[in-house]
Amino acid sequence: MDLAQDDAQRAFRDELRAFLDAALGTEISDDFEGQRAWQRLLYASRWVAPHWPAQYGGRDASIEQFAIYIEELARARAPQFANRVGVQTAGPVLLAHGSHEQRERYLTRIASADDIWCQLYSEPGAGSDLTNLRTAARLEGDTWRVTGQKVWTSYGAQADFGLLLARTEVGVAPHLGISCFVCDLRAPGVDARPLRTMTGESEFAEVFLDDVALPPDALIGERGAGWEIGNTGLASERGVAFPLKEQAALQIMLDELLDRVRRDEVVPTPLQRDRIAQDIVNLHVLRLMNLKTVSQLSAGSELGTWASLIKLTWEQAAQHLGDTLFETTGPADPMDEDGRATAMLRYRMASLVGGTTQIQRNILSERRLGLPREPRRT
Amino acid sequence: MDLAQDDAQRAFRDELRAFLDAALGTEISDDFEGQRAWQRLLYASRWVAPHWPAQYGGRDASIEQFAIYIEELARARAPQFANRVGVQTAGPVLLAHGSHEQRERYLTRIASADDIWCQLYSEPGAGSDLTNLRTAARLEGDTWRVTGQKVWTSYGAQADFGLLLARTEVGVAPHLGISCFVCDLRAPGVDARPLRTMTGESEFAEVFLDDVALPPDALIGERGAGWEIGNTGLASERGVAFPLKEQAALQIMLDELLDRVRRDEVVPTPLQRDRIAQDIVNLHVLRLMNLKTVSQLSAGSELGTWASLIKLTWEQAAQHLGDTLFETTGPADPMDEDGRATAMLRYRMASLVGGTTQIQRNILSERRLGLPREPRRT
Amino acid sequence: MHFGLSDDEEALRESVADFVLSQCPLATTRQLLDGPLGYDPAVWRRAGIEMGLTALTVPERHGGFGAAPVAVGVVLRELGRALGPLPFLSSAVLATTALLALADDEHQSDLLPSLAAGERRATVAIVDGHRPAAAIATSAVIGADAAISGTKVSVLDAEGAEIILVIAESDAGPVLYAVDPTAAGLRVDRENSLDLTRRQFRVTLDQTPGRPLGPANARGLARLVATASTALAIEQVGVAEAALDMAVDYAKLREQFGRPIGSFQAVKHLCADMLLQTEHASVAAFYALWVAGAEPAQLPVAARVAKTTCSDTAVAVTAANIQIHGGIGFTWEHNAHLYYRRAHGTAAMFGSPESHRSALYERLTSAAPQEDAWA
Amino acid sequence: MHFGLSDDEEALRESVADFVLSQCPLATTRQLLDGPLGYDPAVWRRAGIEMGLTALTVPERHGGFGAAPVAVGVVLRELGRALGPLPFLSSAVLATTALLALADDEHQSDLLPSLAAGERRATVAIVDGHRPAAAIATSAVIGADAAISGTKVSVLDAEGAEIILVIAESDAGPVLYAVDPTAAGLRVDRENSLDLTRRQFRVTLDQTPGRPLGPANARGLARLVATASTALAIEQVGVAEAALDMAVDYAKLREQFGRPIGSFQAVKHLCADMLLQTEHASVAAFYALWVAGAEPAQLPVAARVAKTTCSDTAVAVTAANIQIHGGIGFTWEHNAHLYYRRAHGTAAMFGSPESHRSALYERLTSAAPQEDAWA
Repeated sequence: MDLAQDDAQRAFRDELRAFLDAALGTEISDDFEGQRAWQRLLYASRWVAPHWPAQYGGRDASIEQFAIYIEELARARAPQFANRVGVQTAGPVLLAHGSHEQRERYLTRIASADDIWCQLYSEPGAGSDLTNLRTAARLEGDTWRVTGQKVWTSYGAQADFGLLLARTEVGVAPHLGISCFVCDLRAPGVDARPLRTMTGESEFAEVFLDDVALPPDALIGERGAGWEIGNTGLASERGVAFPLKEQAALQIMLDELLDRVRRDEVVPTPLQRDRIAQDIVNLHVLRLMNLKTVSQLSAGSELGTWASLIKLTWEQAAQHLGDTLFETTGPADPMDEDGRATAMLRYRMASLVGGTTQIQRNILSERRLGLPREPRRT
Repeated sequence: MDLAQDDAQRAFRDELRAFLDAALGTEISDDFEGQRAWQRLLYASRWVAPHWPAQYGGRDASIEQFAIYIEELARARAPQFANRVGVQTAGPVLLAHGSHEQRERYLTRIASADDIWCQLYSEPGAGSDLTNLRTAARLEGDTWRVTGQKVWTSYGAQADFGLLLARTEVGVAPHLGISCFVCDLRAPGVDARPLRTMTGESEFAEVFLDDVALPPDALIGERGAGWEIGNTGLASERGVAFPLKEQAALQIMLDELLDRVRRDEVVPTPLQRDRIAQDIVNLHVLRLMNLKTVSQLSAGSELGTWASLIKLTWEQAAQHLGDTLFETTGPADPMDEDGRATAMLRYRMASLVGGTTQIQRNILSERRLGLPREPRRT
Repeated sequence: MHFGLSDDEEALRESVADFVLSQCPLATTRQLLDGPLGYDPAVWRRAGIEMGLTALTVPERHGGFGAAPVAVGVVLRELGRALGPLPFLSSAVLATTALLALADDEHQSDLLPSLAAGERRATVAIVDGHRPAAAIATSAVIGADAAISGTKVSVLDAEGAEIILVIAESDAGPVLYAVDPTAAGLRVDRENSLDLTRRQFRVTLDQTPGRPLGPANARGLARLVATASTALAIEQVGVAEAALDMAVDYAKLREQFGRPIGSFQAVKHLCADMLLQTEHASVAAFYALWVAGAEPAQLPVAARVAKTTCSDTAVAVTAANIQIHGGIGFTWEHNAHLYYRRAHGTAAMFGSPESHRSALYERLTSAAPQEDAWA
Repeated sequence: MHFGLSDDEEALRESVADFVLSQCPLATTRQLLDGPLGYDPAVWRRAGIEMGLTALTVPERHGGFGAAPVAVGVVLRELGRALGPLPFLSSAVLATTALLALADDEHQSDLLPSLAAGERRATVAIVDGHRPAAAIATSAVIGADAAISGTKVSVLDAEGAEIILVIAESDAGPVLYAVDPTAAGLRVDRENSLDLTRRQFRVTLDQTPGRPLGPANARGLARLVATASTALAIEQVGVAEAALDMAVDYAKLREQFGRPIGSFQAVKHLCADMLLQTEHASVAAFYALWVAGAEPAQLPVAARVAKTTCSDTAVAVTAANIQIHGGIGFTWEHNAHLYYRRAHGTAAMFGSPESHRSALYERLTSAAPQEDAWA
């Protein structure tokens, strides 16, 4: 056990803090253009993707430094930047599997927010079971023609490009028939419609692809290897960046609640006090779980099924805190209700996104504990 | 909705209360012989099995009256009587499926505690899955020869007879190959050994059957119908008598705790106060669920899957209260610890006996909600 | 002894269910979400004329049907099941009970017949906008036409109501007043509430005239809040039943990994738990309704048990319904969130589960038998 | 940065695990349940001589190894995993920490070397037998040889201990005393405790002479209780890990309905939850151990988080283990209940989960930064 920070980590943190102090001094609007402006500001100081190679605007940062980066941005309450899907999902895929031409063409423009990317994976019929993808890409001459429907696409309405999974092969095992593409979202046949969630917000889109034509060099890596390629960035985004960011975001929400208690603006009941204490415990544990993630990656291990433990830790902590926030301020404060209720409603989704609770428990029991798979259907 | 009691019910209750007041005035020892003496006292006034026909010592009582009977005995803190398995399980089986000779030979002696009965159903390899029974009865001439091992047998050490399920047929569906017998526990080859549970008590026995010879008239009902026959009494015992008795027993435990709180002998923490309130709610709900059981039987309905709802209601209430009792008096009262801890330990079993939690949820989801069965093994 | 609906009660249930299904289906309710009232006054009129819902709770001597609490519960359960946006709870249950429990006879005779006939609609303003929630901060200068000042929150269906019944503190203790919504100094503002299918309002009074109807004594208030708790409890039963039905239906249809998700134990057992909780809610609520009519001495405990059980059930079951639906259940267009919102909205009204449990604990551990102090 | 055992720590773990497996397997421990001490003093001597366990926690200046808290935790975890009945917690951890935190230098120099060498064994008597648990009701007349009177409960391994360290209230405030078990007026009675594999005793003192070792000030007591909480937490990790392993192994073997029960989602998901809870317990306990050595300012929060997390985990996981085993898990002969009993026993020691959460809440919502008041 050794959790001490070294000098390189401290220096990295100090430099970032100084940058953020200065950069966040001026007002940044909360809309998409504000997010793009913020990303350009970060990019100018190589703070968009510190874990990327320097040649594409990064700093070749270590995983410990990357964790510090995520934590500090969240703590400073920095806005989202516009191309987070591009940086966090498309970037790693292109770095690992893209051709030299693809890397040169896309990566710097992803970092600079000149191109905005989205991810075209989920489908209405393929939620927990992504091997059930129906969107098909058919080769006609040297042009891929794509038809299908994607859902839960963040930045679907603003994106220039989408990282697309589509079925290209038949007569093979379901997960072997999938390929990964760059999909130009300005191409004819693409229709992105806002998808309103139960909170009332439209943070996602549905993307309809109707005979969309993609050039031969839209294919990333080998035909039929899309399942593995598409998951490249996903594991890191879901297992590392997202939970680190959420850890800080939840901590800010909890600290605000504790502040309100301290100021007697919230007077919790005995049961609510114990709930709040459990939130303190939950976030402490989430932080430690994230620390262990970084430690494992730093030692060169793959995350593997550890990511499922992280996912469940996060969803429990998030839903518990969302409910606490709703309960502790209660209906006697109706004018304030919307904000609190939104966190509670939004975190209903925590047990659904990124693999449901049930899927994570399956993964853990089968792949980590070695319990038998369920019998196949007869 | 009409939950009012009628005059017949009130009269029945009054007569029983008067009897119990008088009968419980004298000390009754807590051992087996005390239980037998108590049963003889009850029998003398036809209070052992009021729901049985008058010819076998009963009163032809209605189901509402039977519910009152169970409730009043428990409320009066009457001891167990020695042959409760005989009355509650063997009796109904013999009444419904026994030959005239079997009924005449056994029923009155069951009621009078002249014969003590036990139940020989569960096996080490057949817990949740009773169709997996291995104990076999082989016909040699006109003698059945039985070999196998039974567990979780209440009164196994004291019993004269056992209601036995054994496999008699091969080459049929597992549950069709079982027959039901009267097994003379004094016969050669029967060996009952006490089974100590985790509470430290030996309330059960393991019964080993080594080539035990049973006469032809030991068979109850048809060969191969044992599965259905054996369950005759079980449904009523598990769904009605047991939960009614437990409702009263748990209420007594809760009332004692509330008394101790009132006397400041127990000073619960805020969280414990809420736990106790939840116990109050749970027992209230258990009482209402039992009331609905009686209402359904009174209207001539079968209990069916309702019994699974009753089982889960009871086990949750019992485990919650057991834990409350342990927690509220805590380790600062070490001399008192054993009693409280025993209730907590004992009710660990609530989610295992009479069909585990998991089995009950299967029954409810498949038979009551109509959800699909799991795919069979390939 | 019969724990369940009688033939008459079942007939009532069916006719209410048919009415709600045809007159206020959820698709229509969604269209009304942005409308002026959130419900269709014409449907409410028909509910009065065709179904007699406006007269159901009013005693026969005041021109109503004087239905037993169980029958009223049958209606509330169907409205909960369909999230039917009718002001039945606010006017026929809460306002009517407030008048019966707190108003003097002459005022009952004056007001109740018009409510029964559906000529007027009323609501009650009880909860004050400042903590502690239990205290009445709204004050009144006493007199034939009192001047009332204060802020009431969580007032149901206040927009468009013809009578607002306000409980305010006067020199002589708390009093129930009838206030005209057009009276001077009165403002009605819609709250930004979680529950979308039942509107709540903030009612601000500034020297507003009101007619005193009677003293809001502890016994009458207890009756009002016990009735309200029981009414909300049975409505929550309908909410939970609907969510359970939705979840089970979807689990049978939706396939993942080549089989219906309802064939996986994780989903099956979740549904079984939802069923168990819903049954507990049902017996608790129906028992409270029955004792409200037959054994009122049991009501204080039964109502609190019902409200805490049904609130916990409704919240848990509607949340599980979203979980079983997966992504689609998280969309605005799906009805799952409307039930979840309603469940949370009703759980917080007339006492949280914790507050009811706390009161049960106090009642059952106090040395002397006590009047139940309803928060 | 490394969140996990170092090579040295892993080597220690393996050697302790081997020692425990060979020297105090559960079959042997069961035979000792009815014995005079509940453990085998010869094994404890070997643990001192061969493994250095008696010297592990004692600083080098007093003849020990001065091991870091993480290394001590590694030992406790293995003892928890095997329910190894050695007085390591009571003597090497609790008594040693009490001396280091509360005793004056001269007394440390006098007592610690003999503990390190395994020549003597000590235990601590902290909790008074009367409520409120936080107050020290045991009193002492001050002086070179004080006369101590009172009742201490939940004293670990008191039978056969050569030194009993007693905290008693004197005119000058609370003081730590060394009491000889053979001293006048002292009685040691075994408690009928839930945990069968670690004995607890009631120690009654009546004008019993004791040697004052130093003032039991708030800071020193806080250090003692934080260390105790952390020690129990990591032991609970071992308990939970063992129960998880038992459950998973059984689920793979046991067949019902023609397949291993571990192929049913109900069992699989329960095991997954047990795993999740156990991982949470593990990170919380190891973090508390690390900060105890490296960043003591973080210990008050980290120790409370660890104790509440590990207690909740140990109780839940050992209960689930019984459930997965079904009937066999409910028998006396099966080891499942020994783990469940240990889990409950340790959850109640040095503060319940609720009391730790309550203290965390107070600490993090108080206006001014405060000294942590350990209950």
